[in-house]
Amino acid sequence: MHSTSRGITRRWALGAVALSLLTASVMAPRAWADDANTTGLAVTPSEVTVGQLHSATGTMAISETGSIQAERLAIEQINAQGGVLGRQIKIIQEDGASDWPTFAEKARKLLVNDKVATVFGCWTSASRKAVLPVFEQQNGLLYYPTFYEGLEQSKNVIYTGQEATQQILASLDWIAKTKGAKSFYLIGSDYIWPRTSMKIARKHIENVLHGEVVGEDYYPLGNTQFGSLINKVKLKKPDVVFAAVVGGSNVAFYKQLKAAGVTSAKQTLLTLSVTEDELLGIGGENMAGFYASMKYFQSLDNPNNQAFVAAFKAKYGPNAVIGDVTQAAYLGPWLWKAAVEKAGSFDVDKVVAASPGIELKTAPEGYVKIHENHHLWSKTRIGEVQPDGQFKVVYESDLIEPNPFPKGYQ
Amino acid sequence: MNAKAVGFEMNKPVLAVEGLTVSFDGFKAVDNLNLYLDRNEVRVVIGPNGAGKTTVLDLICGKTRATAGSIRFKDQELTRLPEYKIVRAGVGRKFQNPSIYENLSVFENLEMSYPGGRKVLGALLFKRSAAVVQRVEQVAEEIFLAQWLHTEAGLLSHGQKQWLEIGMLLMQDPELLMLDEPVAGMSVNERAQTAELLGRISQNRSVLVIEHDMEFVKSIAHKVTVLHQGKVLAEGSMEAVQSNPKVIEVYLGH
Amino acid sequence: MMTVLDKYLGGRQGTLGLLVLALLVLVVFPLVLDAFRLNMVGKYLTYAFVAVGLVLCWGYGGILSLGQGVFFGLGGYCMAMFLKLEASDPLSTKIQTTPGIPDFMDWNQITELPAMWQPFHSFGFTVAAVVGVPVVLAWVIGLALFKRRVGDVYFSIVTQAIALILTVLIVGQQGLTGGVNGITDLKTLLGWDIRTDQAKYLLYFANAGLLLGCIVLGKFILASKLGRLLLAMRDKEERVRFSGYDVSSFKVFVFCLAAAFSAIGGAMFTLQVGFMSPSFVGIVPSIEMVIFAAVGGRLSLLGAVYGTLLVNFGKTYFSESFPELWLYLMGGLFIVVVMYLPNGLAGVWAKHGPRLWAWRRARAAKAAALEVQP
Amino acid sequence: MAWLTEFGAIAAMQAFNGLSVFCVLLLMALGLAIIFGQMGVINMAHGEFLTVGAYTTYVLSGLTLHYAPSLQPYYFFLAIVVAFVIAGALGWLVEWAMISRLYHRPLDTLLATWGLSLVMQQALRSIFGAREVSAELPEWLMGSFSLTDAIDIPRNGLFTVAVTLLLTGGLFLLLFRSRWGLHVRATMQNRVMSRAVGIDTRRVDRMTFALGCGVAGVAGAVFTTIGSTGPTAGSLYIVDTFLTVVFGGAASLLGTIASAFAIAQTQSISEFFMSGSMAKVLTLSAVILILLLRPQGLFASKVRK
Repeated sequence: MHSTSRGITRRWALGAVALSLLTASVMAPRAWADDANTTGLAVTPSEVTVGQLHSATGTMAISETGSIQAERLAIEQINAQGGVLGRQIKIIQEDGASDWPTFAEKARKLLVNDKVATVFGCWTSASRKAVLPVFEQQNGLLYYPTFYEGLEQSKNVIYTGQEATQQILASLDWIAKTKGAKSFYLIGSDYIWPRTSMKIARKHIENVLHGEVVGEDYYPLGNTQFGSLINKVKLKKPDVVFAAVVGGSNVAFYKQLKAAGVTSAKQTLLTLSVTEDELLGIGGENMAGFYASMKYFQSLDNPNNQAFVAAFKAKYGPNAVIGDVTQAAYLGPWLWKAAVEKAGSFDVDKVVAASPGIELKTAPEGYVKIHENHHLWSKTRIGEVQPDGQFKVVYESDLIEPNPFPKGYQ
Repeated sequence: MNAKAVGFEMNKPVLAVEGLTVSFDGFKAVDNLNLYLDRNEVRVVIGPNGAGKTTVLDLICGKTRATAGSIRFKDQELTRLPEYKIVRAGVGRKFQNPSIYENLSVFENLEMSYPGGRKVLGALLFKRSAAVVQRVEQVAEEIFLAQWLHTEAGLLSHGQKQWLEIGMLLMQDPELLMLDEPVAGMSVNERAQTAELLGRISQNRSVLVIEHDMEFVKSIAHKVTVLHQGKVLAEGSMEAVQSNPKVIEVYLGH
Repeated sequence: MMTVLDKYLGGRQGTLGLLVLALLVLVVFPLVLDAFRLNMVGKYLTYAFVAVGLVLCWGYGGILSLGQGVFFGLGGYCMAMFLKLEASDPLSTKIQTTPGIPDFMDWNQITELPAMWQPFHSFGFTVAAVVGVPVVLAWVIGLALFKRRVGDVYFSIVTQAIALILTVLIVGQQGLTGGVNGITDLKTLLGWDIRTDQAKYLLYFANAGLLLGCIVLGKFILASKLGRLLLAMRDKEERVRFSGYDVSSFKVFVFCLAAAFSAIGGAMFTLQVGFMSPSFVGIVPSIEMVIFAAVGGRLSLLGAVYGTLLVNFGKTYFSESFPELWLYLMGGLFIVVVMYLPNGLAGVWAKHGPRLWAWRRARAAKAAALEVQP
Repeated sequence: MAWLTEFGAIAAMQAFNGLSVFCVLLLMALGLAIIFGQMGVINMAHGEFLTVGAYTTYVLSGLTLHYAPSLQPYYFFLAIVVAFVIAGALGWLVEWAMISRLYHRPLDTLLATWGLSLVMQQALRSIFGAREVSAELPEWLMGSFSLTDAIDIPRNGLFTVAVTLLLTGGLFLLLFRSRWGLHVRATMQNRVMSRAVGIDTRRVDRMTFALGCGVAGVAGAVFTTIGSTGPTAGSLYIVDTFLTVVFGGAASLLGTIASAFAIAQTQSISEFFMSGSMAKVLTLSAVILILLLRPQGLFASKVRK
């Protein structure tokens, strides 16, 4: 009898525990729902879950690694300062594996299954285009770090990199003014970003600068033979070669330029696609004296940047380099934090509503501000390639308004 | 089956090979060859190794394309026809090594050679009708394999495989049957059976045989053609050929 | 009825296998998986169309095409073009310079819908094109290569090159095709929103049903004389030719059939995933799809489906948990399957499956015998 | 007149460009032509052997810079030899572990080596990281010779041409003038007979495969002068390489040379008149079209069956 009653008690106790656990797990999201989270996001009193969606494997892993690292660094720093609305940020990292449908699938998983408060991610335009419908349909929030072609503006995306006109117009003006450039040769890898960028460049050159485009060429992604192109450049003798070649092609392009005797002593070249990351593969000595147009260079001389570079190297080793996109990715978590705190809530609609006008005075690139159109006000800088793989900043524009749908350039 | 041949001129050769030449990178494997085969004739082609015997069969059935010359079969030029059309015109070819479907049963092997359902749609809708079964059993009887119908072909003896391949040709009822070394690897008994089989099947068709075994050749041949270096060295009855000094020279001189 | 089933579905065991698969994809998966995972499985099943086609043309026909992605992609693109036109009505594209054309065309300064796109306003035409365009291409390739007896290896390499060319072409003509990004942001099918969970459920079942249909069709073909001819051709092509068959026409047929299956898979992919991009046309996806068929068993239509599911589940799981190890595993799996398990999972099952059955039956019998004893 | 000289200069440089594209294509295809042509084996991991050669050069450049900076101008010759040895040794291993078990199943070799290429790519990524690297090139390999004011001939191009000539010549000597070459050719023509006359055909196979991989390694080393080195760099070349070999007629080394020349010139010239992407499509389409019309390739010997 005694033993039986004990058995029953134990069974009861077990049952009660199980039941309470079940209730807890079912009720959990709602139990903690407060003003900071009315939409069932993965937010507890002590923790908020965010997603990170980049390619850790595949061909794009080379480029996206820097973004992954920068976002992690920013989140770590935010957590060390006490988190967001008193909550520590927890990251769920997913691998897009350089494959667009995987990006869409993982985005859906993060939003639907993990109910993350926001996502930091994507790199290529193609991956962004693939996840965009998912974010719009599920009403998620994405911070996208890469400079890109523009022609897009979504309620659910904050673009922390430059859109094409920001990157292109000021730098063309500068090169026309300082180098007296009148003729341009446009070269790009064959996909939407270079093509759109070159289209904008051509309109600006022809309509505003009253210069001439003497050649425009696109090569397949991954192409490694640029001999004919270089000969065409030699034939046309443009004042400026304006280049947006990406990936493995980049390295081949600049090595072969140098081998053919097309160096900065003979030819002015301005590129949209070489950051410190790419220089590591190309080798600074192969590109010395050429110009790149970016909003950020690792060598920027300001206290924000010095602290950022130091922290980045402390975490990822002294040889780590920081390119434009890496810095833009670093801004993402900070911009989100500021918007959440302004809204007093993690709810996507409230964060989105609070975003325009958010300023970041501590950004490594200096000062940024979110525009109504979800892009950032930022400066354009021209860097001259140094043999050691860094850039010397030779020009800095004023703060430029983002204009993703430029009239007259489409 | 003889009825089919009635309207045909009996004195005209079924197969007329004229000026046939094929060269591989300058080497003439068959050189200006002429060969005429009569209706219901059993012709044996002999010759030393490399004389071009197999190549002649290859040329007739379309496996190899001629450099020059003509092959006329019942007034139809074969040199430009694709292989399957040559087969459908009535030429059957057995290869030196028995070429059968080892994984299929004897029945299925024969069925595959049944001249029906030869086009894509036909094959898709092909039905094993009573007529097919009857024809398969009839041929199996003829080639001594009636008891083996449901045996996997790969399990047959070498000689039986040779018979099976002949049976597969018989399924199509060809008017010209070409056999490359049909008794190779056969026991004495099997050879005798094969000779008898050839005698039977040649009653309503012409047969062209390549063979080395002289005893066997004697037992079946109506006429013998001796090839040497791609050319006809001699032609005639077995006795005449055997006593031809040129033939003796070629066979024994080496 | 029963005899028909037995004849065309591979006897009792074949019918049972098909039923088990049907049960799995039509009942078990929808019950066990949430909408998100089910949609993922639906995506994998679209690849299974390609794998099933490969079993027919590679396993049975001996033709290894390394360009099946081309047909998958073409089918998918045809469907995507229709959906994109529907999504690009003048109202929802009013911010464009030229409203009423797909957004990427507007970005590429195209001001008028290209002629190539015009017929894709019609759903009937689209459905016909989904299967028709890839089949015509396969027919041309097949006719040119098989009539001239291009060998196995050459065929593989030529198809690979075609996959490469088509990718370069699609990427290069971005005003027409959307370039690298592909055709994205597809919304409705004949006014029916394909992005809702409910739509995804329905599409999943449509997809699974079509796949089962393709398998049944495949089984029917393999059970016919044509199936035996394919095997015979693979092993003794000369003999078949000299039995009066036009070997090339059979090869062309089976290659076109595989292309048609792939194309249906591609169209279903577009519907379920909501976009199409050139990354499915290239060499890598084409070879990966061969892996699916190889792992499942190149001679088993059902195995191809299991192989596809297994490799993709593995890919999802390992690439999430051990991204570093994933390529080692994938590569290793391929080497092991090709070298030691040429008949894939189906081969393993055929070898050990019956023994497992026998063992269990023996145990049951033994247990029964024990019970009978007093 | 000035216009004419300039035109001449560009034509000369363009001709040289065609030559160097030809050499690059030939370098890639040589190793494959040996393996495919002589053994009938499809090595889809060929590109990765090329990458191995490139990384070997990268490592050696780092080592020289670190331990013997004075030798930096000359390390590249050593790098070519070491790349050959390492890629060759790796090829030897692969033949032993994998290929030798798959003869008579050419399509399966194709699939298994594809798996191998995935494994090798990931291994390279694990060792060297996903980022592209660049070997420190000696000064004499960079820049160009100025023949006239207008004509610059790239040194790395000249170097590529030189290596290609030497390598091709060496291979011809090896295959057509040496006893070993005789064994290779004999084995290819008739395996059974070769074994009967005392040729160790397994050894010949293994050495042939190793030689092909070694040549790929040399190509990889040379490519560090013109392109990038990353884990997936080799896979960029693989299809072009296969097309070159098939287009030439698989069994003929001479055919490979002719087809590399034809493809390179088509590509180089068409690139001059149109966008690179379209030139690529045009070239590949032309190759496919000709292959459809003449599937045996440019040079195919008629063999009596």
